[in-house]
Amino acid sequence: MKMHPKKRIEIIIELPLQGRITQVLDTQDVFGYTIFSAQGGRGQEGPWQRDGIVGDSGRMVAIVCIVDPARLDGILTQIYAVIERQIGIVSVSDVEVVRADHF
Amino acid sequence: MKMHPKKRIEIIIELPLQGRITQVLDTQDVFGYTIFSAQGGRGQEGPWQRDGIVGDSGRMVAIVCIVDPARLDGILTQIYAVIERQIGIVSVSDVEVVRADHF
Amino acid sequence: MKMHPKKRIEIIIELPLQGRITQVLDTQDVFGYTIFSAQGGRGQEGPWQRDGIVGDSGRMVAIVCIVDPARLDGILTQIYAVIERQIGIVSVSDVEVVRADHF
Amino acid sequence: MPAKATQPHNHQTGARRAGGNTHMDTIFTGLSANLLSPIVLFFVVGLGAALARSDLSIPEPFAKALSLYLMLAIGFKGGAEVARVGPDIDLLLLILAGVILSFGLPVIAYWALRAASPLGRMDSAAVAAHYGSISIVTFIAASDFLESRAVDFDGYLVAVAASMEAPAILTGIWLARRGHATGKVTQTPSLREILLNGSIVMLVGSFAIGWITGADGMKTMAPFVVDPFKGVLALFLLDMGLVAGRGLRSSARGLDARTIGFGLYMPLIGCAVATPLAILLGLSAGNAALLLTLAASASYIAVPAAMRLALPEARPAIYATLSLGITFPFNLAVGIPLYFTLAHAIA
Amino acid sequence: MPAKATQPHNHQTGARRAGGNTHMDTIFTGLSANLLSPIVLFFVVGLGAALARSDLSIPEPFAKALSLYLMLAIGFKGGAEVARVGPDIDLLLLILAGVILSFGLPVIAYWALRAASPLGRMDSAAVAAHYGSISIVTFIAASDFLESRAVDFDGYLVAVAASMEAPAILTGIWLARRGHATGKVTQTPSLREILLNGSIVMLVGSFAIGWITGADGMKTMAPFVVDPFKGVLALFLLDMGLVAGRGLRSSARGLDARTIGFGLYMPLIGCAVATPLAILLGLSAGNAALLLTLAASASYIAVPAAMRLALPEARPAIYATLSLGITFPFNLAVGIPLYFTLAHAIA
Amino acid sequence: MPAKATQPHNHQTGARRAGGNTHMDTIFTGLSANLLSPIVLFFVVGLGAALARSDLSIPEPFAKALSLYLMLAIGFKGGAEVARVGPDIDLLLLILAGVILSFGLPVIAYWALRAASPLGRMDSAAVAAHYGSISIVTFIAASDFLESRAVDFDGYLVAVAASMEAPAILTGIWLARRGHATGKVTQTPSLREILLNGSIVMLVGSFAIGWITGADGMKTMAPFVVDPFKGVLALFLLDMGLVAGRGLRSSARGLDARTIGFGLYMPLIGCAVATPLAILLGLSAGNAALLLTLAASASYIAVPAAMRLALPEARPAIYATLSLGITFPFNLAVGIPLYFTLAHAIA
Ligand SMILES: Nc1ncnc2c1ncn2[C@@H]1O[C@H](COP(=O)(O)O)[C@@H](O)[C@H]1O
Ligand SMILES: Nc1ncnc2c1ncn2[C@@H]1O[C@H](COP(=O)(O)O)[C@@H](O)[C@H]1O
Ligand SMILES: Nc1ncnc2c1ncn2[C@@H]1O[C@H](COP(=O)(O)O)[C@@H](O)[C@H]1O
Ligand code: NA
Ligand code: NA
Ligand code: NA
Repeated sequence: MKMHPKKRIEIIIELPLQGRITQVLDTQDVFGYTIFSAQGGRGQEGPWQRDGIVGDSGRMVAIVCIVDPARLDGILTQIYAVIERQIGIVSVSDVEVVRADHF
Repeated sequence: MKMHPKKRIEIIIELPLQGRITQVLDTQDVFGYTIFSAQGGRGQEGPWQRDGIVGDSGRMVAIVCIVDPARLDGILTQIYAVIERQIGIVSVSDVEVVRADHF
Repeated sequence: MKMHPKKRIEIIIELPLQGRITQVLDTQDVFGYTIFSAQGGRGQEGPWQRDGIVGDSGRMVAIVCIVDPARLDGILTQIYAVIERQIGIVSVSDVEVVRADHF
Repeated sequence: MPAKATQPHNHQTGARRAGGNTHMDTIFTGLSANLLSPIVLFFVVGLGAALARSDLSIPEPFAKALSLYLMLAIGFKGGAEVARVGPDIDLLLLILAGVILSFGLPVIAYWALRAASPLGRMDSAAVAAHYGSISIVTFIAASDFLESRAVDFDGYLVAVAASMEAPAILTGIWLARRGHATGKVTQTPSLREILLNGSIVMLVGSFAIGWITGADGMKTMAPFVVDPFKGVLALFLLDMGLVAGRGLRSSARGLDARTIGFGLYMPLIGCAVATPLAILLGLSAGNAALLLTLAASASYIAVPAAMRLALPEARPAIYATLSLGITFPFNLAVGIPLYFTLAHAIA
Repeated sequence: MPAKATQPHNHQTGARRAGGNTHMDTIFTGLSANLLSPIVLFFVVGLGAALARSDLSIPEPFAKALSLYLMLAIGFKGGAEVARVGPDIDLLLLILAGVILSFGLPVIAYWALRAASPLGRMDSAAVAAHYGSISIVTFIAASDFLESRAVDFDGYLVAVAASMEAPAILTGIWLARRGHATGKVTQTPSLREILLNGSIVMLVGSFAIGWITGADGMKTMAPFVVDPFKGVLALFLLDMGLVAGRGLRSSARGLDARTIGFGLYMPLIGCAVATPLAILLGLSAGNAALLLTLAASASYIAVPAAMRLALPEARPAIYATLSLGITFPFNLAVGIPLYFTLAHAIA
Repeated sequence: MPAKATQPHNHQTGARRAGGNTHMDTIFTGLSANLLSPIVLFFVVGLGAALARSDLSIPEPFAKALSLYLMLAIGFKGGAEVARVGPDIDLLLLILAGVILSFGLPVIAYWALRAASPLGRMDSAAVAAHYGSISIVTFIAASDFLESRAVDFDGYLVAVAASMEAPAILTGIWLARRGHATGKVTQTPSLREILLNGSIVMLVGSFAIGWITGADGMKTMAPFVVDPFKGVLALFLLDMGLVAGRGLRSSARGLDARTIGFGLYMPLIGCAVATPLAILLGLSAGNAALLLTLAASASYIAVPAAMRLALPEARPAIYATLSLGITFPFNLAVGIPLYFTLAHAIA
């Protein structure tokens, strides 16, 4: 099967920040992204658990976004501007996709 | 630690389609897969949010399946036949696993 | 953007085991991890579905942990000791991160 | 607890007794009373919150639980009512009428869309399937409307509603495929998938249990299925308002006026087609109002999922927005009082 | 609201007063009445839906919420009942009996499985632990059965149920390890993990609050813990039916007849072992029926999770299918009326 | 169902009539009665379970649903009460007082923290915003306290509570930024984001519907919003106890004594500042008790999320632990009876 190399960006970020990140992705003309709600975790601020939280603060989400390598740098610069002062982890990996449209 | 190279297939697909994809994976003798429910996202059809949906239509899931590289091509061909006319993103990445059994 | 190479460990494990794995990660001085609850899947023990389960047993979670490559081997050895007799899949992939702190 | 135990019966016979003075209801007073009922107002709050981009949201697993509760309750009450008054031979005729409507209405809807909207074959067929099928929440809102006006109707109407969910899906698929050799593997959902759909099982199962356990079962279940029912319905309608509002906000721009118009006149066509059947069957005002409402309502749960499988080329933004964003609010606010007035006139 | 306020007491004394005519109950009428109760029927609908592969499902967070509600309600009502009639010295003896049963029954179960099934040491030990422990939903269904027959029982039975959850886990682990030097780090769950298990905390905490707040607390909580209780139980049993049906569908093939047979005769053994204890303690018919039910029931929440940690080599498909797919339906449909008839005879 | 229909009114007028004998309440009997109420005890069970590291937990989507229910119910009841007694010109004055408190209290809190705690500018400003805003669950617990003592208060206090949520956020941001040129793009949440916050929309929307639909609406909704209310509140407080306990366990070590002390004396300062306003407005004992409670309570839902956006450098472990782990339990157990005694003295 013919595959096309792309980049998979995974942004783990606090729920209240989600809107700011998706706004960046929207203005960067990213073709799409998918958000997953985390159930718990631990960081330097200690452990957390979704079922032990009231409200949005303290919960993390993962935003997964598959993009063309050519767009990667511009997107990362913008994302970094948002999360610089915030809790958040941005990791990038190489993937191959089956269809080259919509990336 | 001795590691074994495998492929990680990540299929982001509409919930109503889930059964068709898992059927393909089952017939392809894939040893296993794990499904995650997405919380929201955006694509060419616009944004969506799980907490703003009634029913299954419009929600996405991610099916993660770690397979032996030798099986990859057969599986992708079959998956592609299902999602060709549908909304869906299939990406493949390289991973290493600790145990080589059940892949 | 300057990127730093890291390893992304993804541990798919039964929910009752979660505590044992996070304990290992905690003692290995891992800087953080994030846990996602799976919605369903299939393995050699057959299919399962979160909405068709009472109690914790039989449900899987994915623990995602981004670490420095130098720490990888020690962590994997410890994790393997826990999951050796259990159901569970550990996969490792290469990622690049934007900020090098906290890994 | 004797006082409590008899309550559901009191409640229901009370509702049935006082039917007389509804003759006074004009369509306007009925309409304005309806617009100020808690359930419509909760829908409006949800709609307004979504349109104003509030972050108010109902967690999806809980919203699904609310809808399961509503189906359990309406099914059980319907079955218990049948146990109380005895089954009725009309039930079978009415189910037949419902199935015919569900099979037939999509043809009219398809024709209207092709004639008077820019939608293509696929989109038209998918939309048409939604309008042949029914919305159980619209049905519940209509029952609630009748109960609050003390208008009699039969419990077995729930079974009619359940039987109308699926046939339209088959017509929709047929409309899309008619005369087109589909080179690709056709992906029709199986009949088992359609008929054992969760909401049909819940409705029919609860209906059967209500029927089997009758008054004793009702005594046991009333504090769960009767007392909090309207409150749960109000909360669910808040969520429906949020969903409808979000849908409108993100997709309404894409719809042209003729398509939106279809979402407003198609319920009236459905109602008009069902009217002769209601007359023919000699339905009571309550039963007729519910049949007209079912014909006028459009699915937004079962059919969209089936269409994603069967007609993936049809655009969900179109059918979801039409049925949930246009037709559902229209029926809730204006349609139900209208169909009731009409039913009253013909009964 | 004076009428409402006294309702729970009316309800409970009502239930206790009318105990006399149950002498007429034969096992057959009891059985058939039970099979037609809403809760059993909802279980049957769930089971049927799952076996027919309907997509009906209850969202897991909501199903968990239902089970938390049931434990809160049953605990609170038990505590309030103790506050009403005063604590009883028998409570301690009964808890002791329960703990002995929980420790002891797994030994019998293990012996039976090794003697008359193909299961190995690990699987047998894990299954045995399930049958020593208890199913709180079976306990609730039995209380409901007694209440609907106006049979008296003591509120503190809830505490007995809570005390029987954990001991069997220890016996199960001991059975698996006996005489095998475990080279690997043993992974026994700590006593704290076992005793502070969520369901035990919920039961015991609610029981204590019911006891402390007594009649006043009951007045406040009754519209939440009493009125909708049976309805919530019915909905939860629908989910249990779905879960049991899915489990049966995916794993039943793997079980041989002798293993399935164990799921049917082991409850009877548990009941038989508990019977002399019930006679010895001179329990009332209601209390005896509940103790027999607890002995006969098998865990499907706490023990499976503990077994995954302690005995990972044991196959979950076996113990989950047996306790949830075979023994639970058996107890719900046939066992409870049977244990009640027996309890009635010995009391 | 006539008996049922009039119940909410009976209930409320009953509550208002018997106000006289509360004069006998001393602060100590009030306190001990409060400590033994089901809702406080459920909080204690949750707190204890979390501190003992039990795995008891309430699924987050369900906990969110409980909080939505509580806001719907308290809003609706408030609105229906306003419809019953007629709107009151005092409402506007009281809202004004609330808004002033919400804007002003953070300044005092900030000053106290900078003077008598090691917290820096950012952390102090973020904590201060929490104490200017309010906790709706504390408000609900206080209403419940008043109702169970048959003390009169006005339904429109709900609107006051809603109006006090947001202003403190603006003061907190201003305190953090004052005199510091922020080189970076400022990330203040927009006014729309703050004012259309889900909980404000739910409260105000339900309040409006309760007002519009009045006695008729209440008749429909009472079995949902009145009957099970206290039970739901108890379950929610169990969850709050779990959350507070987990927070304390993981972060309390990090807090020094002076910061913890702030969580105990700041509610008293809030109450003290509100007291002259309550006297000035000539509030009744019930209204005054609620205003003092609002001033004394600290937000733990809306403000934390806003602070993550606006002041990301402030550490959530500090403000969440203070408001939810220290101040909330203090108000629940000790504060509410105290504020009521004070309100009683000044009214
Ligand atoms: N190395 C990591 N890998 C995966 N997730 C992480 C990692 N570090 C932090 N996180 C997630 O980010 C959250 C906040 O991290 P922190 O700011 O370090 O407290 C944690 O609770 C985790 O959910
Ligand atoms: N590039 C992408 N990366 C990750 N998820 C995507 C991407 N594009 C689309 N999706 C997901 O697929 C859904 C449907 O996409 P679309 O068909 O483009 O509307 C979106 O709502 C996203 O959840
Ligand atoms: N190859 C795989 N890729 C992804 N997930 C898997 C894979 N194999 C097993 N799993 C997950 O692990 C669970 C247990 O697997 P098993 O022990 O083989 O029954 C399955 O139900 C899946 O959720
Ligand atoms: Na229709
Ligand atoms: Na047992
Ligand atoms: Na305050």
